[in-house]
Amino acid sequence: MNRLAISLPGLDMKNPIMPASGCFGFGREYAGFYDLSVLGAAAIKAATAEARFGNPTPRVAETHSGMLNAIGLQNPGVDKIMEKELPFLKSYNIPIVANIAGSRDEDYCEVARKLSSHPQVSVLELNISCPNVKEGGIQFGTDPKTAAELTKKVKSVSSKPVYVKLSPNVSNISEMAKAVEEAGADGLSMINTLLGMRIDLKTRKPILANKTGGLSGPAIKPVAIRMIHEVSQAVSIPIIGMGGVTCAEDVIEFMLAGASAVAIGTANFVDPLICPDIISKLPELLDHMNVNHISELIGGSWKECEVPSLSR
Amino acid sequence: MNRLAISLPGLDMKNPIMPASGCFGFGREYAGFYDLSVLGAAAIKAATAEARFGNPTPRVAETHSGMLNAIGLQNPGVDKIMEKELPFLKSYNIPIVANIAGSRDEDYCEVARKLSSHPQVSVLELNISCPNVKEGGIQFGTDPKTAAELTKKVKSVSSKPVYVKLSPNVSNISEMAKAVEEAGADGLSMINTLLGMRIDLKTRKPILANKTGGLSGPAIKPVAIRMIHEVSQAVSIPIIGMGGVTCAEDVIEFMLAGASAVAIGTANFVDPLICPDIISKLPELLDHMNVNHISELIGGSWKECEVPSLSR
Amino acid sequence: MRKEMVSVVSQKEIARNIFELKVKGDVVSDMTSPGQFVHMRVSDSFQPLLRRPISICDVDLTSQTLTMLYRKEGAGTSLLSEKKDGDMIDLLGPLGNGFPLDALAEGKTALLVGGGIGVPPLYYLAKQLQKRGIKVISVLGFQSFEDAFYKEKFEAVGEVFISTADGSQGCKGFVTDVIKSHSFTYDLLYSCGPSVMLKALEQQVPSASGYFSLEERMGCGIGACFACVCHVNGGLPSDYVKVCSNGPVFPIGEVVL
Amino acid sequence: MRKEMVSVVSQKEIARNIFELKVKGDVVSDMTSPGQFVHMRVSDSFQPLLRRPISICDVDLTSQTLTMLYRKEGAGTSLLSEKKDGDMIDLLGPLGNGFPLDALAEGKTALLVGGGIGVPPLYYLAKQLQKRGIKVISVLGFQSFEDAFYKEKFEAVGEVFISTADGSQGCKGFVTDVIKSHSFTYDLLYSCGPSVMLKALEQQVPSASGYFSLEERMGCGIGACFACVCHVNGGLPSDYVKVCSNGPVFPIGEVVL
Ligand SMILES: Cc1cc2nc3c(=O)[nH]c(=O)nc-3n(C[C@H](O)[C@H](O)[C@H](O)COP(=O)(O)OP(=O)(O)OC[C@H]3O[C@@H](n4cnc5c(N)ncnc54)[C@H](O)[C@@H]3O)c2cc1C
Ligand SMILES: Cc1cc2nc3c(=O)[nH]c(=O)nc-3n(C[C@H](O)[C@H](O)[C@H](O)COP(=O)(O)OP(=O)(O)OC[C@H]3O[C@@H](n4cnc5c(N)ncnc54)[C@H](O)[C@@H]3O)c2cc1C
Ligand SMILES: Cc1cc2nc3c(=O)[nH]c(=O)nc-3n(C[C@H](O)[C@H](O)[C@H](O)COP(=O)(O)O)c2cc1C
Ligand SMILES: Cc1cc2nc3c(=O)[nH]c(=O)nc-3n(C[C@H](O)[C@H](O)[C@H](O)COP(=O)(O)O)c2cc1C
Ligand code: FES
Ligand code: FES
Repeated sequence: MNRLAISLPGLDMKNPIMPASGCFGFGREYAGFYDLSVLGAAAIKAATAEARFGNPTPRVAETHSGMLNAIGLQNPGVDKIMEKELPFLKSYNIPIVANIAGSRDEDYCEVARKLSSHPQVSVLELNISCPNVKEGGIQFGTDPKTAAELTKKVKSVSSKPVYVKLSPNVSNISEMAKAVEEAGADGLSMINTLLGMRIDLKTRKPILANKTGGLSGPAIKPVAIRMIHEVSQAVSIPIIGMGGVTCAEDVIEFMLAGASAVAIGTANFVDPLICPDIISKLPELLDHMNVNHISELIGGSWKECEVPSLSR
Repeated sequence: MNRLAISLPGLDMKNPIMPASGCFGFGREYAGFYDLSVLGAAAIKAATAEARFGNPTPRVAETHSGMLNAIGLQNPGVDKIMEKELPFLKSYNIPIVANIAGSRDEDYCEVARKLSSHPQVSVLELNISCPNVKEGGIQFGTDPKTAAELTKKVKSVSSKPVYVKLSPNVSNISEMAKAVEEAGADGLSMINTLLGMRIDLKTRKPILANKTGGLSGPAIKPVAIRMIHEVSQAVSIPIIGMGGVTCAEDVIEFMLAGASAVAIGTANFVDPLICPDIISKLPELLDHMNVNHISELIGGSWKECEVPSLSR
Repeated sequence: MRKEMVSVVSQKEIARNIFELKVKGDVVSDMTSPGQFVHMRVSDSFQPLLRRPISICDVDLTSQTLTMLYRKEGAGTSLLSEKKDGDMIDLLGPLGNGFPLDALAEGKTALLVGGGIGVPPLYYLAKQLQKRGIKVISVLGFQSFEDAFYKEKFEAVGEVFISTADGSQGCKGFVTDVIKSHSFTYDLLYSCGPSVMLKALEQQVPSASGYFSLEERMGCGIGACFACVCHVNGGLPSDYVKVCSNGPVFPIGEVVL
Repeated sequence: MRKEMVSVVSQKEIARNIFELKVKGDVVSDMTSPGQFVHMRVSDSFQPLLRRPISICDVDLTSQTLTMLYRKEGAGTSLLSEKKDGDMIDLLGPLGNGFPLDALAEGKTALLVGGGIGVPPLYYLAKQLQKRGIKVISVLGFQSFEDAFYKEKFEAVGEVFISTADGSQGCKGFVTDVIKSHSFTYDLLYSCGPSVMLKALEQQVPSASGYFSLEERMGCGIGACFACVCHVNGGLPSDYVKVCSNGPVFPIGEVVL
């Protein structure tokens, strides 16, 4: 028995760990550091209908225990991704989460149709939450109705399961989650980055050329945990959790909160070997926690003993 | 000329620095460390109509560059605060920001009426954003209409200027800000804490007895900066900025973002002398930046040169 | 109560994950009350952000040296354990109210009951009581032989009984088992340890009067943040005490454990 | 390209806020191409979170020792400056593509132009070019006498011209002033420095062919995050190169500065 195996709609994973979209490129760079076939899955960089350069530089800035990025969905466009990037990942034989973005419904649908038909793509991840693109994305991510409509449209053109990636920059995350669940989403990815900014004292201007950027890294972990804790009790589709994971203990914390799998973003930049390191540490941690199979931990913070936990 | 003096509705401050509500008690403890009269102002702990014990313990947990708290508005009630706590602060002769909280309109109004009539209270700070109290507060903080109505009611019973303290846990912070501005708010305080959670791997339950708590400290600074940057351009009432300030440079960053004064919360726990330390470092920093008066910095990140900053 | 940079004089591991840390500084001259604690920054960065509360275990007023014992557990105490001779530590203290020393007259007997990392503050207490001519009996509970410490030190100031959960040293079981099996005669009980232990004492030695030292997660450590409150026995639901500034030492029975 | 814990051999301040750091490790054996860089964690905590890119300044392959020069500026380089002999540093490298060494035949002349903290990578380059029988002329620009470093080292491998903004050493002004006032004859230009300097070179020495080494704020340092892209001259608006993995060295004129 593989104690780490997790099976989700469209994703048969030998462990719950995947690199997060945008933090892994299309895998080439990390393939120089380790054998990618150890991964549970891999989420590739957002694809848009056309090639995008993204935002001007500087695109990253550091914050306390976190970083801001405003890459702006740079990518070579969906066609080139299918031709040039996906084939590279083939030999590793891991489920691929294809992240899709756009500024209009039609763009999303075009990309969804194309990518879902690619044999290597296991599921789509609908990015309705990129905070760094002016024309679009973010309003899909903050209005439940718009998000639900988009989800429906994408579902109707996709031959693969669709996970919707939620933005944390909302008043009511459960409402968003329920709306896309009702619209047919097969799963959720959460959280994307928090909107943030840093100002340079010398220039007196925002450090990022785009002014605002997405905050990621350990700083946002408590926000992610509370949102997953809440949403996992509000919906019945599985959640791929992410936001500040840097170690095996964090993975367990996300699963106890209610995540069924865990994506690792920013930490890849800090340590390119973080994914395989975490994967190798999980069994020992399960032993230590007296857990037989990692799936037993999913939602463990609220599933049983709801009342005793309140009483302390 | 006092280069640090800032004058806001109801607040004549010799410098822009004040301890944030809930992080300074009613001043007694810090008075043991320094002469409180050096402060620009002081925000005291939230007052409610009746005495409150607050949430069960544990009430605090640490996160990367931040902390979670779920105190739950513990306080002796507005009457005791006026009788027993405010007189202590009298001799320091500093403007007092009286934070008020409640679960119903009537409670807020009662507290507002009482506190605003107290001679030592300079302004009220309407806390519509405490994430740690189930029955109330938070819905006021996420719905513009409810917030505006409450602001109107409190304004109508208050004889002192009213600052509304905004929650960052919203999709559209400018909408909230504009709603309370129209309702008559004299100023804004932002940001309150982000909702967060940590789960203990041993117990498998949330560390905080209240489960969720408010995230504060350096981790949230970029979120605060971007919200103040946005809101200060959307409204014309002044902003008391806060969220993760730990040094004089941070104060400048908040003012460049658009804050007119700056409150320091969590950092008081890390260093009880942080407020006087920062105050004493500001003049040197102004020299270094070639700034004559600190007020010149307010909104400096967007006020001039909007176009050049875009072009990089 | 002040904030001062103190310098590390020595640090060594004296039992499994138990470190003895000695620091030196003017502020130590204020540390005359056993049961008080200090609040220390363990890093210059904000990771971890909050200070760590550690009890005063022993003080040498002449050399202005403070001894602390702590268990290396999480991130904060791990960083603390890396401090080397000469390193400076940002210390706030002494904080809170210690054990009242004049509660007992000369010739009386004090029963000191410590559990695990609750033992350290009792050592300074034991020394002070003995100096005042009070007889000290110490009952110290540990998980196992490897976790036990300061037995000899306590023996120098009075009779000592050890219990270990696994029986590898002293009596097998808990401190309450030791107390039940010996019928100690004493005038006041002073105890510090995990709250399960204090609760057990309260139940199984109901007649005891004396003092408990409590622990609670802290924010400020000085009474400003209301993180560390406890309900008061027989008080209103809104009544409270703060462990950091009203405690950590309370008369037995005063607070709800 | 690998990740390795290297050990600090020595660290000293050689000019105002300029530190020379030597580290040792197996990975140094891979560092044969001047112009490449390494990406280092400066702290065990997440403060700061990201690695810091620093150029390879010199390499001793025999002793597997890497020399880096850096300017202490912000939080990261301040922490780096506190590293002591024997401390271990998590290093990723060598990264990127260095200056092509075989672009010049023996007997040819290379003009090396460095500004401030752009000077370090040129030193390893100068040594390698000289070893291949190429004549090296170095023009090094600094703010002031106090900021200048490695003049003697460069003099050991060729002719050196210094400029300082305040005239306190060498020619008063910028490197472009030195180049304009001397009419150097050279075959290729190699330069590293702030982008204002590179832009000035591009404009004021328009005929020059050669290589520029660029800087850009980085996330991953290995090509995965798209933080460090530049537009390509004459390319489509969506065309780009990554400074970290396609550069940091590019043929003059290839990328939009
Ligand atoms: C008044 C007082 C005196 C103490 N004296 C001692 C002593 O002499 N020796 C000793 O080893 N320990 C003592 N403790 C407990 C000690 O403070 C904690 O073990 C320590 O803070 C854990 O820090 P960490 O970073 O290793 O653990 P982490 O689990 O990483 O700490 C996370 C957070 O929880 C808090 N925390 C964790 N455990 C406790 C606890 N048991 N009590 C209070 N806060 C906790 C920490 O302060 C920190 O804010 C005392 C606690 C208090 C309140
Ligand atoms: C390929 C390359 C080679 C470099 N080689 C050297 C060298 O040999 N010696 C040297 O002193 N410096 C070099 N730098 C610049 C050096 O990386 C920065 O000075 C350093 O990262 C600043 O870190 P800090 O924490 O001190 O400053 P902070 O301002 O606190 O840094 C904040 C963030 O900005 C980034 N950053 C700040 N300045 C720069 C910059 N100029 N370029 C890129 N990122 C920056 C940091 O990496 C960090 O992410 C090089 C940069 C690059 C891209
Ligand atoms: C540089 C960078 C680029 C990102 N690009 C994308 C993207 O293209 N699509 C997407 O859905 N999320 C993107 N994200 C968000 C991450 O996938 C992830 O949701 C977020 O960073 C939180 O996880 P972390 O804290 O582990 O990084 C990006 C994040 C970073 C830091
Ligand atoms: C322990 C604690 C208690 C707080 N209590 C209150 C409160 O009673 N009323 C309020 O408006 N804000 C309260 N806050 C929020 C702070 O005033 C401040 O808005 C927030 O912590 C962000 O600032 P900081 O990062 O500097 O702490 C509290 C914060 C903390 C950490
Ligand atoms: S720890 Fe802040 S009041 Fe006790
Ligand atoms: S720094 Fe990540 S792609 Fe260059």
